[in-house]
Amino acid sequence: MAPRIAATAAEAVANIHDGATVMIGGFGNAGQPMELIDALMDCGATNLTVVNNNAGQADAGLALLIKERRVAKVICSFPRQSDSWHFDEAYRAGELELELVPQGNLAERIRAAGAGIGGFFTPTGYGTMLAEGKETRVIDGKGYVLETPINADFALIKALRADELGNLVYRKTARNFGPIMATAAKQSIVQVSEIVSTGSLDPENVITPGIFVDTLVTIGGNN
Amino acid sequence: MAPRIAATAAEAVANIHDGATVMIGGFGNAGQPMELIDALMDCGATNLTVVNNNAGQADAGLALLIKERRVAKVICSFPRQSDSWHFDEAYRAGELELELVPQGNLAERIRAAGAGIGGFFTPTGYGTMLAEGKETRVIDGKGYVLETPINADFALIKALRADELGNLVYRKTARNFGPIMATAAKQSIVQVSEIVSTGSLDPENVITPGIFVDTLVTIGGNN
Amino acid sequence: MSTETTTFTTTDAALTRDEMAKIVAADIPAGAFVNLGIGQPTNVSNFLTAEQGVTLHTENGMLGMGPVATGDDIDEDLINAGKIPVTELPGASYFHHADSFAMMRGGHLDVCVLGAFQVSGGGDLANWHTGAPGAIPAVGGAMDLAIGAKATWVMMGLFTKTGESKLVEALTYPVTGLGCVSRIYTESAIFELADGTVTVRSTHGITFEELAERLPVELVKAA
Amino acid sequence: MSTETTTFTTTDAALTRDEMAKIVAADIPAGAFVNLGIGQPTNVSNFLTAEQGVTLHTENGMLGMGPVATGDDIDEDLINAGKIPVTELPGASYFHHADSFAMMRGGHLDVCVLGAFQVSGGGDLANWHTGAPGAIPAVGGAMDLAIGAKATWVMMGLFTKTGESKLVEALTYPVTGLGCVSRIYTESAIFELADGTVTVRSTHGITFEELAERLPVELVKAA
Repeated sequence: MAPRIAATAAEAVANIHDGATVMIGGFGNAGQPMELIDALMDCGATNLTVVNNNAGQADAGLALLIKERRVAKVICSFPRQSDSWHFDEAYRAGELELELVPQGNLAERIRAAGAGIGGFFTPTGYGTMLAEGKETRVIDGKGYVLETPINADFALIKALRADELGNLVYRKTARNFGPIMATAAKQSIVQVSEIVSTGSLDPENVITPGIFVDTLVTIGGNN
Repeated sequence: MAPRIAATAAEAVANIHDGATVMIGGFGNAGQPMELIDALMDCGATNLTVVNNNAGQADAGLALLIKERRVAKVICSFPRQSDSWHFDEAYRAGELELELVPQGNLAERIRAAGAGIGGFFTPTGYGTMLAEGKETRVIDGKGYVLETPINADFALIKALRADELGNLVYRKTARNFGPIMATAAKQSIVQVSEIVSTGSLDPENVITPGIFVDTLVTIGGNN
Repeated sequence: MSTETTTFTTTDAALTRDEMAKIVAADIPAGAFVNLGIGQPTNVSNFLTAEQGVTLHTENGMLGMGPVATGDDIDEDLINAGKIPVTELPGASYFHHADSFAMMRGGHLDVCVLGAFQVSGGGDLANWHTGAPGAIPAVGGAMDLAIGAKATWVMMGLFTKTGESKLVEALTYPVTGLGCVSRIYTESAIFELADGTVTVRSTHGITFEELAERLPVELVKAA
Repeated sequence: MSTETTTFTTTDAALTRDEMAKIVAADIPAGAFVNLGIGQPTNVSNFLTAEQGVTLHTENGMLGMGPVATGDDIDEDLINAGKIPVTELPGASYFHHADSFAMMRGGHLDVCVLGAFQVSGGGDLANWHTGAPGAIPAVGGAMDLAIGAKATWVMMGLFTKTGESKLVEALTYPVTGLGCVSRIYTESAIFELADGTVTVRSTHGITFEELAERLPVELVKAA
């Protein structure tokens, strides 16, 4: 199905419901779908589980969602930063559940969800606090932890450009979590700088095939 | 390390040793590194384990290696074809071990090797003959089989174009197993139509980063 | 994709292969992502209309596959899973084998149409191996295709040459996938399978009552 | 990459941070693929020479990272793992987060240089969490980096502010990775770790004997 083209970010996120699990792409500001996050703030959905590398910074985006207690749980690798004050406060108040995952396991668990893998043995985290309570196994003398897939209801992603079928290309390190989150969510909502006509993207260079994209919205367009 | 540039296919495969596990890319003729396979034939290495989607066709390439009993074991998904007579004969004579793997599990096991994954639960093959003797597990009501990584000593791959650092791009469905085999082998030997200067490939469009490529050889160049 | 309200219909003559393919094509929802197996299912593509906007996947690494290539359009780097030269449609994309099977296994395809030796009333599929003594097994992507898509449909002759039903109570051929088939198209009838119930949607050249007598599974007539 | 023949050396003064970085840089083999952790290790890049041909990996999805970007070269889509704007060198490539960590976890990087709170004589690393009551944990890529590369080197001050050794018999901080560190660079000494033996390669501003007295682990002097 060719993706729905939303006129605004608000329209793009309108069907995100209370209690949804929402993946949010980006690493630092690169690839962060800021307009979609703002729209999620405005749409009112609450009791969310958010999957992101971080847990919000300063007074914008995900940090505001956390400040307003719209997020019940964060699954991330690096919540604490110099400007993660809203996360810090909600977490210390016991009003926000945290599942801390090593960054590579986070990425691999997201990929596993998209790839129909039921679980995988990873060496990362073996022998550490973050493997406590998890199944472990020594394979060929090396320790591994069993990690499970992370699925989501929605993914909010920023790409550079889409065609009308939803094929995506990204830009530099802004690619980061976008391609794997698109595969792991039931619905992927993607903000792009421009939507080009079908056939304009070289099939060899498509990074996310349109099969993984449900909604497109054009934002800005100055990249 | 920038890859070694071999002058000929023979030079490219010269260090493949007896008893080596060799992955060979290609699906049908697309992406099949025919000149490298011929060179492997000529180099004399024997007692090989070959990982390929098929087990040789007609009287060329892998089929000849099997005919000459240079292959001790084949790991593949689709050995029997109308023209797989050398495989059929060696297999029926009990002179060739076969590990039959569903094609998607074959691909995922190769990827797992390159990605440092110790094993993974896949739904493919659950409840079938090909899961016999393997660990199984029901996760959320769905059956899975534990599959293990397939590593190799060498991978023989055909790509379209490389730069001097070994970054690769492929062509259409000839991409198939190349990118994952390059990650799973200790040494990847790649035949390309041309080697272009570093900086000529767009970093956004590199499919196999040069870190996975050890040896390059230019063959033909008419693609 | 599942059994919508179906009305029982009957025709005087058994369906031809083209008629079967035409019905399957008409049943594919607009905008669906579809994998057509080798053999009879491939013929379905000839009856898909442009208005349906169906995107074809081929497991050797492509979405947006076009018709079979002829003449100058034949390109050995562009083939389908049956190793037949095909063409590329605008908006196509290429990816490697692990990504291609992840797309399938991850449940991203809407429909997969396959041939079969046998299907059980519970939806178990046998289509990869006769299990005959001395037969060399080859599985290819059969097991991945069987369990990967959101819906797996089978096209087959309903009876063997000796007149036995290929819709069976329990498989006697080796399993490809368990409980995966939701619809069967045959020359004599079309069946919907759900939760162990076999509903006959239509009969062709045979009455429901005659069919019920010949088949070893309990049949329900669509309303 | 492991302990080549090392000759014990000593200098009168402790190493400055730049001197440490320069030594690490000189130790990196020509042509290596390297990940430099956040903090002190980042400084190593300033002392790598063009002749070394070292390729830098950043785990947010890039090989071929260049120096920190300044002025007009600053691009918010091109950052390193520390979220600092960087540049792109000819021959660079971009990939998504799962591929990036697969590259690391799969053992494709030659060297990873990290900071540390503590390292044990057996090579266990603690660098992600103080374990202090009330401290909010954040792991990022620390655990993946620790165990992924062929060689993991640590740069750290040898003593805490209160004078205790950070090279310890057993970690008192939470583990990042077990048995993963093979070399430690400090202002006072450089250590090689292998099979439970701690060899002192050099001392700086301290004699081997003084060092042996202050540290809680048994030390061997390099030949």
